[in-house]
This record gives sequence, C-alpha cells and structure tokens, in this order.
Amino acid sequence: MAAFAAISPNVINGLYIVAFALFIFGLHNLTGPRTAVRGNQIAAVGMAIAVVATLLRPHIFHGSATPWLIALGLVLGTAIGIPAALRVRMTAMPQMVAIFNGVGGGAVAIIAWVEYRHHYGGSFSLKAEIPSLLAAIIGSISFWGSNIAFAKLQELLPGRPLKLPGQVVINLALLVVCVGSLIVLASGVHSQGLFILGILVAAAVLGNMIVLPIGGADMPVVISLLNAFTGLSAAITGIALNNIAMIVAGMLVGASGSILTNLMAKAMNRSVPAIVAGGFGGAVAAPAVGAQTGGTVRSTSAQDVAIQLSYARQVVIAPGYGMAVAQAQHAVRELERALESKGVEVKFAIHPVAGRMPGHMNVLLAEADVPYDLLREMDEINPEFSRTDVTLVIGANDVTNPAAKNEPGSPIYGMPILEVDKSGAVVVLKRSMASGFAGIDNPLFYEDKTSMLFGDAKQSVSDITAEVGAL
Amino acid sequence: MAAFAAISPNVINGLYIVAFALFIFGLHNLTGPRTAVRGNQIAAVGMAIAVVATLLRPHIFHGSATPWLIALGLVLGTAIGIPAALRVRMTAMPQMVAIFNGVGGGAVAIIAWVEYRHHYGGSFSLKAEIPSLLAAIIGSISFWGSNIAFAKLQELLPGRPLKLPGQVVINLALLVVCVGSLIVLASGVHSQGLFILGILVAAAVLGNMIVLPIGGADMPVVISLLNAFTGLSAAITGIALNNIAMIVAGMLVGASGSILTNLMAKAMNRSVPAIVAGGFGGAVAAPAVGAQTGGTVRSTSAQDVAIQLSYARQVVIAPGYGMAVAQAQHAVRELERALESKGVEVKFAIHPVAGRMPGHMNVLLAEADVPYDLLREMDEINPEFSRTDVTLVIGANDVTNPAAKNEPGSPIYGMPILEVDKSGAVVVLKRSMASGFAGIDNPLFYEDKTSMLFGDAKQSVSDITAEVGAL
Amino acid sequence: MSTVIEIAILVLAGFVGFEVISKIPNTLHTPLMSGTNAIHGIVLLGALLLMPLASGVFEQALLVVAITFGTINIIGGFFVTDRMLEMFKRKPEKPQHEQAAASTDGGKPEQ
Amino acid sequence: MSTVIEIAILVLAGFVGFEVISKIPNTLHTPLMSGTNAIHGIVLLGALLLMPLASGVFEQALLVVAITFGTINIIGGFFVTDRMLEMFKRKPEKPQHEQAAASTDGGKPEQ
Ligand SMILES: NC(=O)c1ccc[n+]([C@@H]2O[C@H](COP(=O)([O-])OP(=O)(O)OC[C@H]3O[C@@H](n4cnc5c(N)ncnc54)[C@H](OP(=O)(O)O)[C@@H]3O)[C@@H](O)[C@H]2O)c1
Ligand SMILES: NC(=O)c1ccc[n+]([C@@H]2O[C@H](COP(=O)([O-])OP(=O)(O)OC[C@H]3O[C@@H](n4cnc5c(N)ncnc54)[C@H](OP(=O)(O)O)[C@@H]3O)[C@@H](O)[C@H]2O)c1
Repeated sequence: MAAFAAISPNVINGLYIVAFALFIFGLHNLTGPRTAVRGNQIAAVGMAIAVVATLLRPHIFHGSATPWLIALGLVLGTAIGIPAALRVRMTAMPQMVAIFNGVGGGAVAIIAWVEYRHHYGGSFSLKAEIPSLLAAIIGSISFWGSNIAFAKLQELLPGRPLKLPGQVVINLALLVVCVGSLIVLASGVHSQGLFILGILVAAAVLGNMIVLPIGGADMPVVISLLNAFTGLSAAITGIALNNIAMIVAGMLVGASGSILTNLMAKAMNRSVPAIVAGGFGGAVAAPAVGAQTGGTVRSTSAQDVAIQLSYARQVVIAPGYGMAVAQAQHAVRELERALESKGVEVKFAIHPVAGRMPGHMNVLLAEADVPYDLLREMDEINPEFSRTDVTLVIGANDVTNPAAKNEPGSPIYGMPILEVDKSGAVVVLKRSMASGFAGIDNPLFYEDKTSMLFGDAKQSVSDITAEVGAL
Repeated sequence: MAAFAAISPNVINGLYIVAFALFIFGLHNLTGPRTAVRGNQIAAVGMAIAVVATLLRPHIFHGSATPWLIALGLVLGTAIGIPAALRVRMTAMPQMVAIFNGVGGGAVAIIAWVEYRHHYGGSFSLKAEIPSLLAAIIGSISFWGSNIAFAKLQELLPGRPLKLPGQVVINLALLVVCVGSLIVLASGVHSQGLFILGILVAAAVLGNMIVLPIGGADMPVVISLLNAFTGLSAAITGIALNNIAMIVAGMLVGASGSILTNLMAKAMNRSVPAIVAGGFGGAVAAPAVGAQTGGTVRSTSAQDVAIQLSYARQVVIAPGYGMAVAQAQHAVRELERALESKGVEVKFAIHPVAGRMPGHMNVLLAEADVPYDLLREMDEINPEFSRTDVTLVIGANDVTNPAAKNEPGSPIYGMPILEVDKSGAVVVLKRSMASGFAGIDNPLFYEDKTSMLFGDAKQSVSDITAEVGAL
Repeated sequence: MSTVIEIAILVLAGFVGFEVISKIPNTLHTPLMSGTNAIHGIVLLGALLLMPLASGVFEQALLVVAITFGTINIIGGFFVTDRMLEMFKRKPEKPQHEQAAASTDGGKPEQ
Repeated sequence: MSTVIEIAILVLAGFVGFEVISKIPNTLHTPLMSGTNAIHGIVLLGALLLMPLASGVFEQALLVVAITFGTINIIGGFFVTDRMLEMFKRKPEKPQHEQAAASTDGGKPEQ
C-alpha cells in the first residue's frame, strides 16, 4: 500500500470537491423528467470518485486485516444491494427505498458507536464527540423508523396505526434519555460504555415509536422525512470525522430531502406536521371509515357494463389504488384492446396521487405495455370528461371524490380530482362500499349516472372483457 | 481598541457565516417581485454585519492613524454614495449601476496592488500572490470597462461602437502582457514594482478596448457581465486574504451575475458571445440602418390623429425608447386623461424590452403617475389588439416590428412583439423613417392601416392633446 | 478544518440543497427521494476511514457491517433509482414533446 | 484555511449562485443586477483588513481610496436597488393579484 501513502490530502480533498460537485449537478438534473436518468448516473459517478478518493488515503489500509475487511464489506454490500435493487417489483419501490435508507442510518449509528468506543477513556475532543453522539441518535432513529416503514408497506406489520396509551409521554421520555446521556457523555463521564448504548437503544425505541402509529399510506412521506434525517446525520458524522465530502453530501440530502418531503405531503394534501403528529400520538393520520351518507346505490353486471362500453364513442379509464391491489393492469390492457377493436376510443386518466406512491399508475400501466400516448395527466383529461360517454373507475376512490370540490368540510377538500362525474355515465369497480385512503365516503357512488360493479377489480375487468368479446 | 482584541476569530467567522447566509436569502427574495424589496434589505443587513464583524477583528485598528483613515474612507464613501443614489434619475439607473460596479472593481485592483507592495521583496506566498494578481487583472478590467459603459450611457462618449483597426490583435497582446507579467511575478521576480503596474495598466487599457467597440444599447448586458467579473475578482481577493465572507459573497455574485447576464441578453434576443465579440472587434453588435424596403408611407397630422382617437372606443398606447428620449411620459399622461374624459378607454402596452433597460417603460410611466392598472404586459394585451380601434405607437419600433413574426431572415426573428398590426388602425409617432436599436426596417410603417406622425414624440403628443381638447 | 469553516460549508451545502429542488412533477418525487437516498450512502466513507483505527474483533465486525450497510445504501439506491426512471424513457412528461417522439423509438414496442 | 477548503467553499457558493437565479420577470433584471452589484461591495472588507498593515503614506492613501470605493459600491448599490424596486410597490407583477389590491392603497393617489 506504500504507493498510496504518497497521495497528499489535498489531492483527496480535490477529488472530494469533484465528487460533491457531481452530486449537486446530478441532483439538479434529477429534478427534470428529461434529464433525470442522466442526473442519477452523474451522482453515481460522483460517489465512485468519493469512495476511490477515500481508499487512496494514506494508511487507510494500515493493519494486516484491514484491506480484507474493507473488501469483505464492499463485496457483501454489492452482493446484497444489486440483486435486491434489480429484483424488487416496481410497486414495491417505496419499501425498498425505506430499507436502503435504513441501512444508511444504521451505518451512521455504528460509526458513531465505534468512534466512541475507539476514543474511549477520553482522547475524545468535544468537537468530535458531540457531533458523533448526535449522529448516533439521529442515525438509529432513522434506522429503526425506516425498518418499521418497510415492514408496514411490505405488510409484515398491519398498515393501520399502532398506538400505545401515553405515546407522547413515552416518546418525550425517550428523547430525554437520548439527550440526557449525550450531555452526560459530553460532560466527560467516560467511565463505561453504558451511556452510548443507552443512547443507541433509546433512539432505536424512539424510532419505532414514532413510525408505528403512522398510517401505511403516509409512509412515502415518512420515508422521505427519514431520508432527510439520515442525510443530516451523515453530515454531522462528516463534521466529527473532518470529512468534507460527507458534510456536503449529507447536508445536500438533509436540505433537499426536507423540501421534497413537503412537496410530497402537499401532493396528497397532507401536512408533514400532521403526519408526524400522528406518530407522536396526536392527530390520527390514518383512514377511519366515514359514515355512509346513505342514498341509493345502483349495482350493475359485467354484461351490462360490456354493452355500455361497446356502444360508447369515447371511454375513459380512471385507475386507482384498487387496480394496484388487484394487480389488474394486464386485464385492463386486454379490455382496452378489446374495446379499441370495437372502434371505441379509450383513454386513461392518471391522477398524480392515484395509488400509494407518486407515479404508481404510470408504473403499473407501463408494466402492462399500455401505449403511453393513451395516458392523460389530470389537467389534460378533465376538460375531456364532458365529451366522454362512459368513465370506468377501476379501484379508484378519493381521486374521484367530488367532495374535494363541493364539501369545504371534507378532509380532502381542495385536492384536485378527476372530474369523472362530468362524463355521461360512470361505472365504478370496487369490492364494497368501503372508503379509500382518506377514509371518507364518496358521493359519486350515489349519483344517478353512477353504477357500481362490485368485486375484485381483476376479476371484474376480465369478466367485462369476455362479455365485450362475446358481443 | 483593547476591548476588540478580545474577540476570537471564530466569533468573527461566525458573523461572516450569518452575513453570507443573509446575502443568499436576500438574493433568493430578490428574484420575486413581491419579495424583492425585502430581499434587498436583508442583503443590506448581511453587509452591515460583515463590515462590523471585520471591524471587531483584533488589531484592525492597529496604528495611530488607522482608525481615522478607516473612518475617513467610510465617511467619504457614504457621503458620495447616498446622494448619488438618491439623486439619479430612474432612467439613468444603468449607468449608475455601472459606476458602482466600477468602483468595486477599482477597490479590488487597489487592494491587490497594496497587497503586492506590502509583501514586496518576497514574503509573499504563491498561495496569496497568484490570486491577488489575478484579482488585480480582473478588477481593473472591470473598473475601466464600467467607466466606459457609464460614459457611453451618459453620452459623454458616443453610443455607437468605436473601433481601432486590428482591435483583436491589440486586445490579445494586452491579455498576453497581463498574464505574462503575472507569471513573471509569480515566478519570483520581486526586484521592482514595474510588473504589477504593467499588469494594472495593461488590464486598464484592455478594459477600455473591450467595451469601447460595443453599441450603447448592449450596455445593460455588458454592465451585468462586468458585474459578474467584479464579483469573481472579489472572491479571488477573498482567497488571497483568507476571508470567507469575501469568497462566498464574491462567488455568489460571480455565478448569479453570469446567469443574469444570459437572461438579459436573451430578453432582448442578443447572445452574450455576440455582444462581447463586438467588443473584440468581431461581429458588430450595433445598429446599422437597414435598407428601406420602400412601399408607400402615409403621413398624418396631429388633428387627424386627435379625431381618430376621440371617436375610438378603445385606444392602446405602445411606448418605446423614443418616449424615453423625448421624455414624453408626462405629455402622454395628459393625452390619456384627455381621451378618458372623452369616454375613450385607454390602455398601455408594455413590451418587456421596450426602451433600453428592462422595466424602462414601467419606470417612466410610473414617474408620470400613470395608474398602474392601465399598464398591460405583452401577453395580456396582444389578444386585445383585435378589439382595439386605434393603437398609438410612441417612439417604439423594434418591439412592434412584424418582421419578428414573419421574416425568418430578420435579425430579430423570434422575438415576441406587440401585435399592434392586429388593431383597427395604427398611428406611429417618430421623427423619421430611421430604424431602431436593431437597425432594421419596420414593415409596419408601410401597412395601409398605419399612418405616421413625424416629429419629436413629446411635441407630437402635446399637439394631439391640444387638438383633442379643442374638439 | 476548524469547526466554523465546517459550519460554513454545512450552511452553503444546505442552501444548495434547498435551491436545487424547485417545482418538480409528482411522478419524480419517488425517484428523487431514492436518488438523494443513494447520495447519503456517503456514510460509507466514515466506515472506511475508521476501519484502520479499529481495535479488536468486535469493532472490526461492527465496521464490516457499517461498510456493508453503506455499500447497500449506495449501490441499491442508484440502481433502484435508475429502474424507477425507466418509465420516463417510455412516457416522458407532457412538457417534453420533442423527446416524446424520440423515446417512442427507444421505448419497447407495444406487444 | 487551506486552499482546497477555500476552493470547496468557492464551488459551493458558485452553485448557490447558479441555483438561486431561476426564471425571473424581465422587469427584475436591472434591480437584481444592481442588488448583486451591491453585494460585491464586500471588497470593502479587504481594504479594511489591509489598512493596519499599510506602510507609508502612499499605501495608506491607496487604501483610503479603496475603502471609499468599497463603501460607495455598498451604500450606493443598496440604495439604488431599493429605489428601483419602488416600482413594484406601485405596479406589482401580474401573478400577484392579491397584492395588487394591497399596494393600490399604498401607491400614491392618481389625484
Ligand atoms: N399516490 C401517492 O403518492 C399516495 C401516497 C399515499 C397516499 N395517497 C392517497 O391515496 C389515495 C389514492 O386514491 P385512490 O383513489 O387511488 O385510491 P383510494 O382512494 O385509496 O381507493 C382505493 C379503492 O380501491 C378499492 N379496492 C381495494 N382493493 C381492491 C380490489 N382488489 N379490487 C377492486 N377494488 C379494490 C377500495 O375499495 P374496496 O375496499 O371497496 O374495494 C378503495 O376504495 C389518495 O387519497 C391519496 O392522497 C397517495
Ligand atoms: N429594454 C431593454 O432592456 C433593452 C436593452 C438594450 C436594447 N434593447 C433593444 O432596444 C429596442 C427597444 O425597442 P423600442 O421599440 O422600444 O425602441 P427602438 O426599436 O430602439 O426604436 C426607438 C424609436 O424611437 C424613435 N425615436 C427616437 N427618439 C425619438 C424622439 N425624440 N421622438 C420620437 N421618436 C423618437 C426612433 O426613430 P426616429 O429616430 O425616426 O425618431 C426609433 O426608431 C429593442 O430592439 C430591444 O431589444 C432593449
């Protein structure tokens, strides 16, 4: 490794500068649909440079075992990371991101722990100690929080909020423990490793406690928040280790992550405080089935729907979370083909927050090879509904709920919706009268022009397709 | 000054951080019309903090004379700056900015010079020397360039491009001299102060040579460019002096300034390279009167115009550079009142680059108390022309030139224009058939619906007003 | 590097982060989240830097885990993001019509 | 502060500068130019820092000039910018209708 020893720290810092410049440039590109792919690659190159630069550092391979241990870690990480990333289903992306974010936080926590053990007995300067302990706290909150988020999205845990009585008190207590031990440690009690463990454990529990009570559908926002946390903790670790690349990259993520979190919350008109409050045992973030406003509901049959559709000039399909749950996208693609062969014009109405992650519908329909020129953004399609004979709502609910326009009292009031009620007739495919994510009733279902086809979306759609073929 | 000596450099750097954070936040606000005023104030506060922090530095007042000299400079600067800023006419703003920018560059050059003299004989580390010499070059280019820009806009120098034969060669030669002496100096020849003077003088001449050949109308862009230069030189000086506030603030201006320069050039569809090339003796950036495409021109009288206007339902006034030259804004305001008293609806069509600086027309009309709800942005008014009986073009030319829409060959092709030719009739007030800034002929003048009222805009407008009153 | 300077850098990086995220289309939220997520894999550097200083098997074990975690964060993050962004090759955002054409050719044929 | 770190800061500040200027209305170009112009008056700091080190009347004279220049740049710059921005009190940009109302009251009466 002698060869490496020659490289001056200036060169390394120079490479770090190149690296974070690439991060920034990459991020910049990531914000535009056309440049996003390249942006991600640019950032990746930056990361490669940062890692190589670090390995060029003198003495990094000091110690007989070190090179092998480093290699081991890198190989393991790659061996686990790549297949995981390549295999995951598009629709499982959010939980995947959660996991990747979690391990990041975990790494931070471990680093802080080792830092601490290593400087054990007092050689630790406050300048390094306080940040590294802070990083320990944030890191392990993020680690455990992300894991819970993953478990919920992966349905290893129930998506509904899980709360203990006195949640708030407990959380605050845990916070106190964390900060308390931090102060104790900083104030020079190095006698034993208990406090650092205290910090890690308390933070771990806190991470669980914060995320457990949050409703599954808020997870994308929560993950983004934890993502910002991890970034911050990385930056703080950077301060403890005097590493400029970590400081800049971490802070970049911390800042952009928090902005992004807000944007995401807005998109599904929730507020970040409200969501986290849910986590702190405050306002409940999750669906509670709303009182049925009564009114008559007209139920219909696959055959009737098939006839309605076949004789229509223009049909708009408005998919929602239900299509994802039923994995009905391929069946829907079949139906679209069948109708087109009958000369019916079919379009898809994509609501920005239909489903449970941004772009959820785009992903599913792309997966089913629906030609993208049939997909219409909300703003494009809304004016068209008046010219539409039949709108087929497949497992969508909130994003079609007129209450968002008409009922100032409604929790989703103000959210822009697909104005399906403007079309000649509406057919809604869902399993029951149950409410959607927002947990509120949908007046659309009670309108005269609306008829409901109850049942699993996939089944219903294939039935309709069959009937259309039979006509 | 003992009291000050106590303050630690960390505190000072801390204040510097606050200062540049305020600069950034201020800049951010400056980019939005609603927040701009506040943004400017925030940045000013940041500056105050930076200056105070510097004065808190230990030993800053070292030496009996120092405090007085510092005070003297500050007082002089304030005594000159404030009245200058408060007295200048709104329409003279660009040259004012040019001067303020120039003195900034001058300060940089002087600092570099003193730096050099002071470290005279070799105590100068390359790390400090190279940047400070670089700053010297850029600073004095910016100083002299800005002064020329000022002189041209202030009409102390003719606005038209002034060129020597072999401009390019000379400029390159000067560049070589600058860089050459820089290298000589850096390579350790400290024998005498000639080289530093060589640098300053050569750079000074270069500054003149670059800006002299540029057409007066391009000056706003040039000033913005020089502004970015000064910022850059300030940042470099900051490196030489190890001052983080200077590094950050200077670089902020350097970067944002260059973006801004591009935006300004685009707005008046010129390209920065083309403009500067003009300066390097390349493509001529300035107007050359275009060949008259002939066709019949209908000249009219104030009385006829008065009648046309009085019996119109809606009149749109499209002001341009000519109104500024003639200082006709108050007369125009009178006319608008007269017409309104006759029940005619009057609106003003404001083209984004009408005049010679962005917002030029807004400033003038505001000065004449024209109610701002009569002013219409280009995009607002263009659809309205079809509903307009008479459009009164007052000293505007390029911004009404249909060639920008119809003649792909035209130098201004692609520039969005005021579509006055869509209105029932057009009356153009100008002194002759001469062309405007772009130096090209305007087909509008030859259309049948167009009639020309030749003469100084102010005179013509008051004549019309008189006639309107007389009706 | 003195703490003040580090803070200065922290502040600047923060501003860059804030400014860089302007108005972005909803469909980019998840990829952007995942992209930034990959970037904080930079913590890997911390684990690498500590490894040579590690004393005892326990610390070494911890650090191997940290390195593994960091690597997963980086590799996984960038790959996942790249996959998510695939959909923009097939269905570009409305504003980019010119590119819509381009990527039709690129996109895999319908059936 | 090592040169590398200073470069790092330079780079970051540069990015902030680039990102902070997004799409802005034409009428704001000149005020923005003048505002940034005022900010590079920061060179005043350089002149102040050198003054105590100045040797001889000549250098002192030079630095007094530099301080004067710097101060003019700052004071003049901010005042001029503020004056230019006055017009936004009277005629706000189209997007800000709510504020249009507000500033009517503020604006001086059209007698
Ligand atoms: N896109 C995002 O980024 C995101 C993230 C988090 C939250 N959200 C929120 O999620 C909601 C999305 O609205 P949405 O209309 O797409 O979904 P939704 O409002 O949650 O409604 C989904 C509907 O699908 C039905 N369904 C479920 N499984 C089904 C199956 N197997 N077959 C047929 N129907 C089924 C359900 O009714 P039944 O149970 O009666 O079948 C449910 O009413 C919005 O409130 C949005 O704010 C979005
Ligand atoms: N706004 C900016 O930021 C900016 C900056 C730089 C350049 N520009 C460029 O400047 C041009 C602005 O267009 P514009 O239409 O406003 O002006 P213009 O195209 O330059 O035309 C001005 C016209 O006013 C007439 N005029 C001059 N003095 C007059 C007087 N005393 N009385 C009556 N008429 C008089 C001139 O014709 P006569 O000589 O025959 O009277 C001239 O044709 C654009 O090309 C733009 O790109 C704008």
